[in-house]
Amino acid sequence: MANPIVHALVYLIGLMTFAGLNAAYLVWCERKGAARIQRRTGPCEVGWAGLLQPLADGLKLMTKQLLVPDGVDAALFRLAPVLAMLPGMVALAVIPFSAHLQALDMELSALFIFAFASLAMLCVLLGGWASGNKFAIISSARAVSQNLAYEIPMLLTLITIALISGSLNLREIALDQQGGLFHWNLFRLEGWHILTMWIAFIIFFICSIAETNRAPFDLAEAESELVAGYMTEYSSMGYGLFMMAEYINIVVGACLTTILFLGGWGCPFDVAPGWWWFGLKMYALIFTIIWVRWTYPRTQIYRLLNLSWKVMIPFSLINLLITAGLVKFL
Amino acid sequence: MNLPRQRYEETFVLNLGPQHPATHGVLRIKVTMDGEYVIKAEPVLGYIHRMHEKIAEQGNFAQFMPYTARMDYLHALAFNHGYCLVVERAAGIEVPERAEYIRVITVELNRIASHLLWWAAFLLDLGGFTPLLYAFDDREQILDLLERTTGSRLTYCYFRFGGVCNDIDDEFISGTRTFIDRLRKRLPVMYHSLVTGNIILIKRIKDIGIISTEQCRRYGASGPVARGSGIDFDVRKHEPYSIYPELDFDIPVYNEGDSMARYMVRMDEIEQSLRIIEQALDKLPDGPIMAKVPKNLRPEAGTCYAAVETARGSLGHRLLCNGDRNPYRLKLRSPTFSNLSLFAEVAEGMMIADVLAFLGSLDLVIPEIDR
Amino acid sequence: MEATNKLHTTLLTLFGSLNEGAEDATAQNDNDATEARVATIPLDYSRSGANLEQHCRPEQLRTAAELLNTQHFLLESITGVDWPEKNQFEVLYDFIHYAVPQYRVLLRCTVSRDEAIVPSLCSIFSAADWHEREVYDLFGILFDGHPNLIRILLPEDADFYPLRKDYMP
Amino acid sequence: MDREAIPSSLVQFAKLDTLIDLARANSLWPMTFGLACCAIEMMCTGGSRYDISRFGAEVFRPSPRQSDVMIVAGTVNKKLELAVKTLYDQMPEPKWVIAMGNCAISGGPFKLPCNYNVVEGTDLLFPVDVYIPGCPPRPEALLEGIMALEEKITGTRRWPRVEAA
Repeated sequence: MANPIVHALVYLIGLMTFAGLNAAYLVWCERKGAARIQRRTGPCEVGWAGLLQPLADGLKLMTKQLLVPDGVDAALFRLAPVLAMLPGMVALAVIPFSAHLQALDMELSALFIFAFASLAMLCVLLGGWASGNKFAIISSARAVSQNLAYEIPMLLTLITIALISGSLNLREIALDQQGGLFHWNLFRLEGWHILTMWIAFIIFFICSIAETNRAPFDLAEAESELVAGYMTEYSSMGYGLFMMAEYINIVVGACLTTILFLGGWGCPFDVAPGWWWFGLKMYALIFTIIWVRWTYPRTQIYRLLNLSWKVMIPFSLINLLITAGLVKFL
Repeated sequence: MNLPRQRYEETFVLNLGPQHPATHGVLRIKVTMDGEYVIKAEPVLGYIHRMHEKIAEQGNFAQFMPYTARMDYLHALAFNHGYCLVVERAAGIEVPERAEYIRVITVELNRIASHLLWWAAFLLDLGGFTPLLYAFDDREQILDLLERTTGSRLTYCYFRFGGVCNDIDDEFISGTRTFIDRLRKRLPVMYHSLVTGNIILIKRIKDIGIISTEQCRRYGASGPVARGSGIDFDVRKHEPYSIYPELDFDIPVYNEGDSMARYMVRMDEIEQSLRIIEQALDKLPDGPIMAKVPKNLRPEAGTCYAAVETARGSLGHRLLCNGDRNPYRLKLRSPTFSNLSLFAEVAEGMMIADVLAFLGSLDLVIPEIDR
Repeated sequence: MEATNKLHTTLLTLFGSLNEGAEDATAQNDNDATEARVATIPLDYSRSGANLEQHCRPEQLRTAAELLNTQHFLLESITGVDWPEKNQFEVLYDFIHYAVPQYRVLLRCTVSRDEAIVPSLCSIFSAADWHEREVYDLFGILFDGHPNLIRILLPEDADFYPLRKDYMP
Repeated sequence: MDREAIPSSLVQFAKLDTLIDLARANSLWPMTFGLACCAIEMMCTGGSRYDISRFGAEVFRPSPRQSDVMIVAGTVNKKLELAVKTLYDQMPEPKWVIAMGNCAISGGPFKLPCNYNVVEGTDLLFPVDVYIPGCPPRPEALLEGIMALEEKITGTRRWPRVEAA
């Protein structure tokens, strides 16, 4: 990859196909996983075991009429779904899938991802407000307060990881955890970090579920209360883009969790290349997110915010203090 | 979590319209809201008013039987039973012993199916999708059993004045027994430990939509809604009909009056219905299943009332006849009509998510309200 | 069973006082034949599903309802009936008691078909609100004192009363 | 059932049209629009025994904007008439209607001389593509209705038609 332009082009195409395929086939995994949990067969008529189902859904969504109802702020209405895709795709650029498989090696790549993550919250608000639908306004107000409340504990746990591995560059964080299971942050033995890392992992995982509006925190797109939340007025590809954005955010959340806690592309007994292990850990986490969605009912908005302000943030602050103490004195 | 009263200026009116996933039918609720809080909620009915009382006056007595099942299609057999009871009481028809037992067995099976569907729809409102599939799995077993004898899955027309139209055979009896054992094994594991013990569900329905006993009396609430607020009122015990006096079962009553209490009342009622079916199957006598009834019935003039306990409350039929072939006036007192009338008073000041949880705990079937 | 008998006797005495009050009223204007007679008829429960039938005139309705409210009865349903040949509407009120088994009181009051106005029981029993709106919706009987007497089942712009005997679409 | 030739656009993409029709037929998203008894049978079809999700029709979208097929399951009466028509108009274009149950087809058991409040058949309101008779029709009948709609969209029937024995 001598020539940077060729490097950038190859990685751009690679990441776009990775994001597109992931968004499509995570829908398939979700429907098959849900069917498995609910003791029924998922889509199995379209192609072998329903593998062409995402293709059918995507093609149908693309060829449906894109309705822009009147009394709607047309410019913002069209902009919101496109903006919603932006943070997910951009965050993929800095994620180190393996030692040499990374589009852009930036110094503060972790911070870069979280900067764009807060942009996702604005797109939901934009979509909800622009569609001029009362259900959408309630749901976007909920989405903003929810994302805001769950961004803070995420950042606090990121700082604890930065304290341990000494840098905010995802590549350094991953390199620092290489070699053996007990070098992963989750099971880090030296410096007794294992004590605080479990709490940090649980907080980070719950926040990544809440950040992407997934059940049991799917209050923004609460199907049975607010019809379809902020996506109520969006028809074909507008709704399609919002769904793709949600699934790409899940992928980014899972990648971040693997890098920060499960040692990125590190493999316990190095039998396969790095990116293979990275994929295994990521898809394991994504399966648990899907699994959680189909088992738990939805919480109320004030319990959701209480959980973050009164439980998550205090715990992550205590966690930060203990890690700082451990790093200083051990 | 009630809202201080003084903020009225920036409220907006939201229509939980005729087509809304949580209303399970076509009930429209005009909700005046201030942000997430509901200031005034007013149900609007009539979107599925199907003229049952006018139709009752057109045809003769037997021709109205299929329509009874189309009012509350979840517990259709109880509606058949109610209509049969009022006509038999007016015309003085004696129902043979075996027919009474078959009636009680099929009504109780239908009650379990109705509670299972309520449980599935209630959890669907609260955001849990998977319980629906497991409840439907059990419900399909009941529908298979009932389809064997009655011929239809949902809107039964199985009862006749003076008995039932089709006898139950041994396969139905053995099928019911295996179903009872299977559900008894599943109830503690699948329904209680997995769902009722779920912390999110408990937090979602505990202390939500508290109805006081006085409110229940003023609005005439009955069924699990009244029994959830500490009122021991079940028509099977209060005004015993058919062979319920000979069967021993007890009535679950909870005093908290919140959605959790109504939830627990219905879950305990499933177990009680299993007990009733078991005893009825043990005591099932032989004999005829139909009494001698004249072809076109002409009960003598006068008025008559009969109440039956459906899954949602006490269903009453007020029948006035003037001696000729069709009822002069048949008033259908539907339980959910009164249970829903207290919704406006209780739903003030709650948040929209709690209002829908409270609506789900009332277990509404809209065609029964609009008749 | 003794709870039922005790309640039965108290109700008989209460309605008795109601009837004397009405007797002298009918004594003055006994000329109009259509004046509803005021009577208390005990019924046999197994045949008719009610224990006590009380005929009363529209103006006594509110007092009778207050009597039943003090005894903690609950209003189960309101039924409208149209008697075109007698040119009368009849309104039946069903009351039961949560605690007393197998006991139902039926309150019947007839009103002439042209000016059909019946006092509303909304202030006493809140259940009456929707039931009265339904009887108004299907029969056209007006309930004065009702907070918002509008149609409940039919579309707002409907101009007919379906359950009247002479109505056929 | 021959397929009327509706030109999809000025320019004819024969092969692309069949591909798009196939995609549309295999991902029909119904709108949750249950009115009465047929709605319960529609929920049973979504259950695990009859499982409508095998045909890709599992996503019951609550909002009309994202649904393709409107399954009218139950009785439409005069008060609901306007609401049903607005729902139909709110659906984006390639949309179909399945009239499920006798009430949606012709008023069903409520088509009587004394009928003052029930609309006798949804085809008075908007064009209906597939009629499923029954009161309520069994879940298998709804699946057969979905397959009939797929046949109408793509012109070929996926599963052999079940001939009466």
